[in-house]
Amino acid sequence: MAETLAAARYAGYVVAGYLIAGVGLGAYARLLFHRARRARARAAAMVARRAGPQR
Amino acid sequence: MSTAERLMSSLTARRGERVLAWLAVGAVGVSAVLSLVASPPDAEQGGLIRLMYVHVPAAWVAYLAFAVVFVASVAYLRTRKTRWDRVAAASAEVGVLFTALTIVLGSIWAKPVWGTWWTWDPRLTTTAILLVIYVGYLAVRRLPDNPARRARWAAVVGIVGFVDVPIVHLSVRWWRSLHQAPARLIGVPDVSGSMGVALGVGFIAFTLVYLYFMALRLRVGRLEERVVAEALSPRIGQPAEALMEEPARG
Amino acid sequence: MSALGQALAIAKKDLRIEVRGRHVAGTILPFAGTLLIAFGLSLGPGRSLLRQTAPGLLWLAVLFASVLAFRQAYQAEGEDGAFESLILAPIDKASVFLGKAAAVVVELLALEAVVVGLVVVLFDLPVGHAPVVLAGAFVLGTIGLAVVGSLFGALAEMPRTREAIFPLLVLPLCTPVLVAGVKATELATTGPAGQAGSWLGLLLAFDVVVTGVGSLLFVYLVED
Amino acid sequence: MASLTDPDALLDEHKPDAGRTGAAPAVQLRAITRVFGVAPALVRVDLRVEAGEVLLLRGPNGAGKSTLLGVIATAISPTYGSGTVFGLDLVAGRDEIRRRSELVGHRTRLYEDLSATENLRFVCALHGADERRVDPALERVGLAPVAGDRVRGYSQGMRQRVALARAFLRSPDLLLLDEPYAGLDDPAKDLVDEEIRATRARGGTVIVATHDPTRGSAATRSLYMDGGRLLPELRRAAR
Repeated sequence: MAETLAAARYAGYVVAGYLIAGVGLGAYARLLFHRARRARARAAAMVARRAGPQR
Repeated sequence: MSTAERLMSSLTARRGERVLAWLAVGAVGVSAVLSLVASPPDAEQGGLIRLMYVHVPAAWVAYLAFAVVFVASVAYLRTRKTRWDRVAAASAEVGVLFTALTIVLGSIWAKPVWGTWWTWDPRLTTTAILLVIYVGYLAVRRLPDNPARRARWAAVVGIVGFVDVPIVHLSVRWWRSLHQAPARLIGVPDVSGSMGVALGVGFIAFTLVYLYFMALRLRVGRLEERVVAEALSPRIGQPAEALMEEPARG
Repeated sequence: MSALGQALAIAKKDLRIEVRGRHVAGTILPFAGTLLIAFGLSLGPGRSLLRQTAPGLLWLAVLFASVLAFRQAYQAEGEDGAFESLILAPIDKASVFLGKAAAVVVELLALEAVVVGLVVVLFDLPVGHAPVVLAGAFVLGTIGLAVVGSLFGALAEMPRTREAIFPLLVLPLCTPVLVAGVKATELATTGPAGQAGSWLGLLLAFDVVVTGVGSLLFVYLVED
Repeated sequence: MASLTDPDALLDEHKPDAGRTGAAPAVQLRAITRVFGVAPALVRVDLRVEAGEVLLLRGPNGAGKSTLLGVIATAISPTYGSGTVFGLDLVAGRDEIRRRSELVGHRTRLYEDLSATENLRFVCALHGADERRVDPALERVGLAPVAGDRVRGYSQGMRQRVALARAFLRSPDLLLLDEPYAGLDDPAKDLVDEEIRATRARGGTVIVATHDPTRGSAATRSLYMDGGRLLPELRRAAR
């Protein structure tokens, strides 16, 4: 009995660990995509604004 | 140096990035299955051992990332090519992420085994100090100084920080062992059989994730530099592309 | 003038400014004193606890004092832009690094002499036990703090917000000095002094590595 | 060199009248650009100054005069473009350039807690000059009586005199003066002109950035700067 009880409590830690790893890595990936999109949009905006003489 | 640069540019080309993405996802999937299901519980710790399959590879990637920062920093100071500065910046950021992850996983693992979140285990303590050092590195990178100077300062911190790590580790290990008998390192049993496979795949998976993040972050770095170049180009009459390339050997 | 000569000239200049302006004696030493008293108050009057933690508290006070000493040393450079003269002088920038570090070592050792006296009084630390080992720990430890501080001191000279980065960078890098310093001090005062050898060795290794790397890299930090 | 320098550099409009060949030009800048953040302080500046010239730089505040002098003095590194002083590359040869040039700017770069004499003795230690020349230098700028007092108590004018004494002490081949007359009384302004003449007499070169209309008579040539660009003498707006 004690064995399964301990195993159950341990499972909580394992799940927590994997969840944090997954969420952490996923959040960072999303952040990078967001930064990439924002930078591309700002660069495009500048080029558009200057579309006249330079190009 | 040029072969490294060729490798890097293939890695960060869009096609390379997508391939890396699939490889990373695939490897993580396999590693998850192996770690959670296909490997046996440890005699002593039971299921808790499964935390090792993420904690140890994360630590490996953290140290790998900071080794890359070190190499890229030295390369930048020698060649002044901004691409090396971008690699250092990307690897430091990814490194800090994995270092934080390593510490969190380490304390989650310590709580059930030792009853406290923090056991001042030499490796984990060194990793915590490493985290603070490279948070300092990222802070230096945000100094709104001129890019060439900021890159040089970051390179110096990247080099000194990395050189400092072995000494930090040594001092913490001695400091820790003088107190009590060196506690078994967070219950890492001798790994064999399918546990070894799970751990091995974990290493591969996390390294691929690191490479994928590097590819992404390098692209972000170039795009964000592009924004500055676009803002600058009308004012000094140079096309943005030219500004992105090599500024004078400042 | 050899690089060593230039480093000495810079160290002498810094020490003259310190004697003239008495920044360390006037502000940093009192700060260390209040810090120690605050430590004493926070850890309760229990003599045995205080004696046990005394080495740690002593080195924490020294660590913070070294941060302030470097901020002062480099701000004296920045006040009227004098740092630019050092950069525009045709000298090996490593001598600026070594010269400023040497000056702060002298200042800190003077401060430490007083602070140790204070700790003996406040926390009843038996310093007579192995004075040579104790002195060794402080000299080697102070050199370590000084070379790290001097290397990144150029940051402390930056205006306004960027100053806060200096302690964030310097303190983690100095962990080995804190750990080895405290351990060596502990052994030199209450424990078997013979065991302090390994800690002193670690301090020496730290000093050699950082001084070497610092001399090579300092130029990259100060050139525009 | 950086890919930005135009190989077919347009005919250098600022070249003085022909005939002055011989030694390498004191200063030769090619498409020097310097950016702070996204604000360009210098934009593709081309400049050639022959040895022995006294060049006057005029222009409004923020035109980039100080940045240009800073780049020539190797205190500021260019973001794009390249240049030489005494024929030495701005970056690679900076130690030798620094040995033979002196920048006197608005910030006098002195140690507040040291006296004028101590400051100049330290300059001698750095530059390997003879310390016996400190006292005559301070006498020359009229600071002998206060030479022992701390610089902290000096007025801006007195500090700039110490900076002039430092220039005299170092007797550089290239003297760069950034608003040297600002905040000075007439006798002190004469000292600046004297220093310019002395440098020129030695065959040295001087570049002076100033607003002071009454000064700069010793100049052999003058240029106008605005918005980080060096405007050719011809099209300079009538002042």
